[in-house]
Amino acid sequence: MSIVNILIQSTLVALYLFLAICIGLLFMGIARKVTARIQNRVGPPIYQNFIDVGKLLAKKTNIKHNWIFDFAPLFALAGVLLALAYLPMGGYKMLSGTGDLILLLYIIAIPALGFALGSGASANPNAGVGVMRALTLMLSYEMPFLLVLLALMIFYNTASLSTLLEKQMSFAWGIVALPISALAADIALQGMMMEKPFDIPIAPHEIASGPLVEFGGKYLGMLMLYSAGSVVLETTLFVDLFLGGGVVLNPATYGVVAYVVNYLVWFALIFVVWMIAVFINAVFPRFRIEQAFKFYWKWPTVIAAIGLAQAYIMSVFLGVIP
Amino acid sequence: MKAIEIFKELGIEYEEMKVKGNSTPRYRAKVEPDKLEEIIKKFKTQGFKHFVALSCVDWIKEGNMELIYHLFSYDTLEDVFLSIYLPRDEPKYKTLRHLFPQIETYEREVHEMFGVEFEGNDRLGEFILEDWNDMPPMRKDFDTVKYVKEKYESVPLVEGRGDKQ
Amino acid sequence: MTDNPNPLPSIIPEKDWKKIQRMLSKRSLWMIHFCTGCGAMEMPPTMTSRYDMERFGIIPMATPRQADLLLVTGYVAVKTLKRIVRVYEQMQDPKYVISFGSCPINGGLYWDSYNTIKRLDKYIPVDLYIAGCMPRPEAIMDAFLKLMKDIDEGRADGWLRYRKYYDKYRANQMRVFKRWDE
Amino acid sequence: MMVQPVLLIALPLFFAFLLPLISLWSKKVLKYVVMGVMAFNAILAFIVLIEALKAPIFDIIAGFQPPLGIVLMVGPLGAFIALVINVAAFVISLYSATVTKEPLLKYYMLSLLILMGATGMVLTGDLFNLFVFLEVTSIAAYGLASYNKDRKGFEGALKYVIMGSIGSSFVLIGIAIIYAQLRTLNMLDIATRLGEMDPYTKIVAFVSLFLGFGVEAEMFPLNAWVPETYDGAPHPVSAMFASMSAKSGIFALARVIFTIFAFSNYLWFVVIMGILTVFFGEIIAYVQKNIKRMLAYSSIGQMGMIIMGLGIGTVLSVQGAFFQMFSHAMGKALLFIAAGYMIYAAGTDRMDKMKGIGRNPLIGIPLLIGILSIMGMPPFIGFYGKFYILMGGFQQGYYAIIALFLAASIVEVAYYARFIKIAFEKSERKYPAPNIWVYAPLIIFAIIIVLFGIYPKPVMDILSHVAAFLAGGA
Amino acid sequence: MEILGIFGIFVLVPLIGSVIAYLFRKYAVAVAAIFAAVPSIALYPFYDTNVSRIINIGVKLNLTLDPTTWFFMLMLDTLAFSALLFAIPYIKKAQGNFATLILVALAGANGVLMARDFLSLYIFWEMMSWATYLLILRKSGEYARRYLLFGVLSAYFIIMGIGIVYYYTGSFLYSATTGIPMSGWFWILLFLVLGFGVKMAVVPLHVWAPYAYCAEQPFVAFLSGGLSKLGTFGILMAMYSIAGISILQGFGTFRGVSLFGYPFALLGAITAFIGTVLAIFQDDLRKLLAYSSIGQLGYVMVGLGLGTSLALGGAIFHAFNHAFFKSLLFLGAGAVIYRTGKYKISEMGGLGYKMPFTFLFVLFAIFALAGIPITSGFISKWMLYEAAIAKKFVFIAPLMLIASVGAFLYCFRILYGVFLGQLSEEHKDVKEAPAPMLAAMFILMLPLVIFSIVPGWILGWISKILVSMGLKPLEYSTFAYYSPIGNANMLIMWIAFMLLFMVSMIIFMMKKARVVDQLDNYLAGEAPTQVQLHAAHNFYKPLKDTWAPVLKYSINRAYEKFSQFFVEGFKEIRKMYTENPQDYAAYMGIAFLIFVLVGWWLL
Repeated sequence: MSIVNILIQSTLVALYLFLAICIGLLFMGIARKVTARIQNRVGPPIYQNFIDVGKLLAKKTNIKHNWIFDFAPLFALAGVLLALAYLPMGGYKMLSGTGDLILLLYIIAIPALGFALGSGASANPNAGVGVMRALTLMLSYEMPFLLVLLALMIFYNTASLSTLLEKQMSFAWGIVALPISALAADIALQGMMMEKPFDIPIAPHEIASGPLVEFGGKYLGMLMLYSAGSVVLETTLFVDLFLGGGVVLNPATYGVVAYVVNYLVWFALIFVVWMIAVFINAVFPRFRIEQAFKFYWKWPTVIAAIGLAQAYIMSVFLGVIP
Repeated sequence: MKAIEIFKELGIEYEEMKVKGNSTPRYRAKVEPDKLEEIIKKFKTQGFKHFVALSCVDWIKEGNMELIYHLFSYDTLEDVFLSIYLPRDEPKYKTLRHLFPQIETYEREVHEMFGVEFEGNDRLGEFILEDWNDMPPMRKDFDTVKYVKEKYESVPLVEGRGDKQ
Repeated sequence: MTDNPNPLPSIIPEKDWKKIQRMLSKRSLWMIHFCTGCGAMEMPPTMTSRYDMERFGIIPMATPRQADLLLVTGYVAVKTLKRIVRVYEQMQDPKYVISFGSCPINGGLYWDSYNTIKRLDKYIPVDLYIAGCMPRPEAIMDAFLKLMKDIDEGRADGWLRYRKYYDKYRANQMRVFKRWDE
Repeated sequence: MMVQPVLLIALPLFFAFLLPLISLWSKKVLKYVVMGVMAFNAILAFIVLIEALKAPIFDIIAGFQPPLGIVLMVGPLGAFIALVINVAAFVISLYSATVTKEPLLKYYMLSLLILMGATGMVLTGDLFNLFVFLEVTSIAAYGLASYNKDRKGFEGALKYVIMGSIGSSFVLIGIAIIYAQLRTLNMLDIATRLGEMDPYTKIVAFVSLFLGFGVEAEMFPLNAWVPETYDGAPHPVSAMFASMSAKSGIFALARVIFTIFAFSNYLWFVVIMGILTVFFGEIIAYVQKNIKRMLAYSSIGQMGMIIMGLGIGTVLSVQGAFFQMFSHAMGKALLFIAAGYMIYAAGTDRMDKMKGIGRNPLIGIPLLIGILSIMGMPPFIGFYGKFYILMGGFQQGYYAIIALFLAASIVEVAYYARFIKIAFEKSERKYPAPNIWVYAPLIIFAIIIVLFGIYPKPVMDILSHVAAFLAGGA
Repeated sequence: MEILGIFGIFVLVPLIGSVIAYLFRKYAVAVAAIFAAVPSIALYPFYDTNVSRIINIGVKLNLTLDPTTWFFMLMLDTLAFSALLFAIPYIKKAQGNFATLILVALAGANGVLMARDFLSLYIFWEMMSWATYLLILRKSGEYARRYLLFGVLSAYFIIMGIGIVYYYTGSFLYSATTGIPMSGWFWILLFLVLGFGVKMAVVPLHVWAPYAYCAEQPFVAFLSGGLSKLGTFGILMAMYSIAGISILQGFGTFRGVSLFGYPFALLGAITAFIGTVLAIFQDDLRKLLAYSSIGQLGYVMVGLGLGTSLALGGAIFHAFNHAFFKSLLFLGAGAVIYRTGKYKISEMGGLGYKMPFTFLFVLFAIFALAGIPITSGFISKWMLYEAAIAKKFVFIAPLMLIASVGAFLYCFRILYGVFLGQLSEEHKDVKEAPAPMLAAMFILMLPLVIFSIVPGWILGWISKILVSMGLKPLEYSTFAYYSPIGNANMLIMWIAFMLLFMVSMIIFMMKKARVVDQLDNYLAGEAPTQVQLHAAHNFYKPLKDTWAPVLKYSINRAYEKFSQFFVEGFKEIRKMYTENPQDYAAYMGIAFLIFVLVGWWLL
């Protein structure tokens, strides 16, 4: 890898990451607009989130509790960007060649843990309760999600995302091969993105927006960038696993044009996945944390288990090797 | 048991109050302070289980405070007002919270607003009015307008945009 | 409360940067409504479909740290004033205050009550008063637009005044409270 | 310098009857005389052991040739057990200095006699002589057991008298049968001419001898006297029983099994008796409340293990059995002495009333070493015996029995750990400090346990002669 | 020290040290630390050697030092040294016997690692277990008693295993195990693995761990970090060095994994799940760490069970990581207990502000435990997952994955309950832990950092072990490691993380922030009075309510009922001794009769 090549690659990665954050903010704006239209009201312009982030970062005074409090924004943003770097967007495999799905699973945990640390250090009881709910929710939606990942890994017999994309290109999209797992994954996605029925940890009415209670100004601005990044992260994860990562034209044959086309297809796909989540979010009340836990460990786990069984049977007994 | 029979049994002269549009019968009786506890106990056993309110009236001209204990019976749907009169300058009476627990809250309020002392009720301190350092406000001799002028109007305005308009 | 200078690099000239900042905070006012008195009832209509204040980027936030617009809706009792001051101080600059109704202006219905303060302005800097014994949503929407214009023209500097005359405000407050830390 | 083994027996006998004269001269010097005699006897035993290692010594008393005369046949193992008994006796005699009950003269005479009897049983080569020394030991033991003259003492002694005399009578029957058939009483002689006996009467003779010495060796159906006797006897006496009379009994049993009736198809029955002894000993020890009874039942369990080791019959397991005799003598004597001090210090012999008695390091450390050695923990001597017996068991394929034994020893660990918990609990109760006569023997025993635990080579060399013993030798 | 060679350095030096340390009354622990340092330093010249020596102390002990022993000894000795270093200020009374017993335990542990015949293995195993028993006894007799019962149970399982080997081969040597039939091998391996499994606290036999880990924290760090690895070493030697792959495969294979190993892998996965779930609900800091230790050892058990080179490598690496991050956690907990004297998590709070270094060390240990990629904890977990998924095990993999997510929960409970949240009034003046404690913790943190950046070194050591056991070496380069279904490069990840961290640092540094006191907090306008606002009390209550029907059952109570049943039986048997001499005489008569009849029947 000559130095020049590295430079090009790194600038491309920087560009993709910046675009990802912008798309994330755009998507949050669209979500607010769509929710407003569902509630038959005008709703803010879709670039509203950019203004919000701008305002927050431009705040005159910022409140901080102690040096551990700074962990939250730093780890959150760095972690989500690192996770995005490992996710192929629109077929462009950034770092996913050098790391696989399990590494990604644990990198996604870095921002969550850093954020939990920061809010814990804010010494506010609401924050503590909020983080407890966030972790309980994580335990609940991880159960079906891990079974789904397992099904994919067993069926495609690989754990690295880049080869997974190629296999989906050559054989069949994940959603075609394992539809049941895709369904379970989508339900789990709702919990991962903390969209309404599952936005228990950041409930504004019960625990004054949970972990975010003491974050204001630049802290909240960076955490909004983090949540924008995580929106793109989770939707791209679903698209990469089940919808072939938006790879329509083979980049080897069409070169740069393929990358652009794949990018647009990828954008459309994550938009669709995001809209499903937003529609559910607009119409659902909020669960209690026990209900969420019971819910996730009952039906989605059963569905995911069936998907896993299907993957297991297909790959071991029927010998379907993608 | 009907309120009238209880009154006859205890030998208290009572007065029926006619209130337009209110169909449930209401009785009022003036009672000696030291006999009040017995009477309330009697009423309580005879069906008047619901203690509605304890209110206080400041008769500044006659120079006494009137404490009205308002009971209600679900069996006979009747209201009974038992009132006692205390001297106005330093009104003092014993607590009845052992009969009904909620009496304690009413006594605290009456103490804060009218300055009536209730021995035996240990929670008589600051209740609703935070940072209050004047005489109990509901007494008739408390002049609110003078108090307002002296406490709130006297606070100076802070210069800056506020005083231009 | 020292006034920390703006450490941004000077590529953007100072004046333009202030303009951008005002524009940003104008277009995304996050409000924390403190339901003190009877005015809180007017907030749901302004949020929901008929008037929809979210059009202007105004959404209700749960904690003062995240908010920069404090709505004092209705009469302010002495007890409530202590909470309002505490919430106001926990908000981060630049912050604005809108007070609803006639009671915070001159005591209104409770002009002679021993318990309510008569003029909110003496205790915390108010950027905008909305008269009326509970203004209707149209008046509130108009107030929001008026506040946004004030912010744009730099007139809504309540938070600067609070910081400049902090000791005067605190003295006024202590005349009403007996002690502060409780 | 050729030391006559008979001196080992003669010396205590001589001094036993000299003591009344010395007591006329002055009462206080008695205990030092006894200690001196026992020390000298231990040194003698050591010298005899050195010579016995080279070749078994035959010492004909008063000129009569075998098969008629009394002959002392001292093999390496016999000398080793004699040394163990004498060392234990000497150290316990230090502890007997704390006995203050009045007729001390009688106490010291009986302790010398029991030493003489036990050493005699171990060294003799003649069956009748063995019976005589068994009687001497038993009678001295009866006297010592009832020395306290209180209800528990008499009850224990009574039971011991009944069981002991029945046992001795069985031994007498056995000897009579053998003498009737073979006209000789010398063990080597019997071993060679066993073929001439009629098989059925041989069984009867073996069973009666086996049962007779079984009583002394605390075997399962015959050890009912052990708990009461040990409980009733004064503390140094129960230590003596555990280390001296039990050892001589088990050695006699070993001699009966291997030298006199060396036939192997009966051995598995001995193993079953051994495992039953272990099983009942450990289990009943768990439910005991009184410390001396618990130690007594635990000693039954250990003896059962030795019987099992003998019963298994391979070279390894018999080596283990002999090593276990050595470690049990040391360990159990230590524990009984410690128990004696605890009962004296706490005023009662119920274990749950002795909270925190072990916190004083002088008592605590030796107690811990003793218990760990009895449990069979490695760097202490208790381990090697137990390990070899188990490996011998596996060699013969007794899986189930070994598993049962391991289960029983888990129970043993359970009740010792419970005792340690009580002994080392924090409690504000103050206990009187032990005097020199208490912690000196404890420390000596602890040193022996640790020393031979870390470097068991000398004991291993002695035990390498077991093969000869098994073939009917000394 | 050529006279006794490896036996002298690694076993005699600690033993002699334990006696000498006892003489220095007050400075015993410091002296013991020096003696513990000798073996860990003397270890380096023995890298990649195969020295062996036979010592005859009456019984022959043959000891060798090969790469496997070297690897485990490196782990154990550094742990012992840092535990003792930590203990210097921690142990205030009776330092003498603490130092002695730790050194005896260390000598025993080194002996077990070097032993190449069953007799010396058993001797050192028992030495180590009674020394541990006495160390726990310093804290509480009841906990020690439960530990000893299970310690003895494990010892007797091992004796059964040794016995069967002896029955077939007649010798104790590891190498002399030829000609044992498969049925024999099954029982030998079953008993040995169960025996060593007790020390690794596999689920049905884990009941002693939560009690034993309530002893003094520096010792517990050595016990849970170091001595539980002896169990791992034992199973590793039993299954792969004594028996060897061919015999394991001889039991029949299920997709390349021996049928003997698979049930243990499943048991390990169940242990991981149960250990983690129980750890989430503990309020006592030590019990929480105990159950989490059981959970993490479950992972190691899975790796040992599966037996492929990746799984075994993962297991050994995870044992290494677990040794360091678990003892680091226990030392951190010890520092907190030393300063505040409290054990319950809900009673502490906000100590992170007052004890920043302890907080950083515990935080790093938590990252390693949770498996966050910036620590080496991730690599070992990654290898175990890849091994399980590559072999398509549909029951083991989900249990392990969910257990690792569960690990996040109790990790945060420790962090939030102890170090973050409200600092209560009484802990206002808590000072940072003293210097030796911080030094000890730093030593333990080093390997976790170094091997996360350069995993190649340690993967090299582990490959050497695997090759010596007859397995394929691992595929690795200095910065990356590969598996049949995926790979991971640590260097690229570290660089990417650093760059992105700088990006967020730039955004962060735009504006300065004003530090605010912890009581200047949004509590709906109320002034935060001194009432305990620490939200760590009964932290996972909703989760506990949902798990309540399952949590009702406790293995611990099952054991107690089981033993109570036996004690009743003992009381019945006791009635046999009827205190009545006539019965005893009757017994003798009956005995005589039976003996004679059996004798005649035998003829």
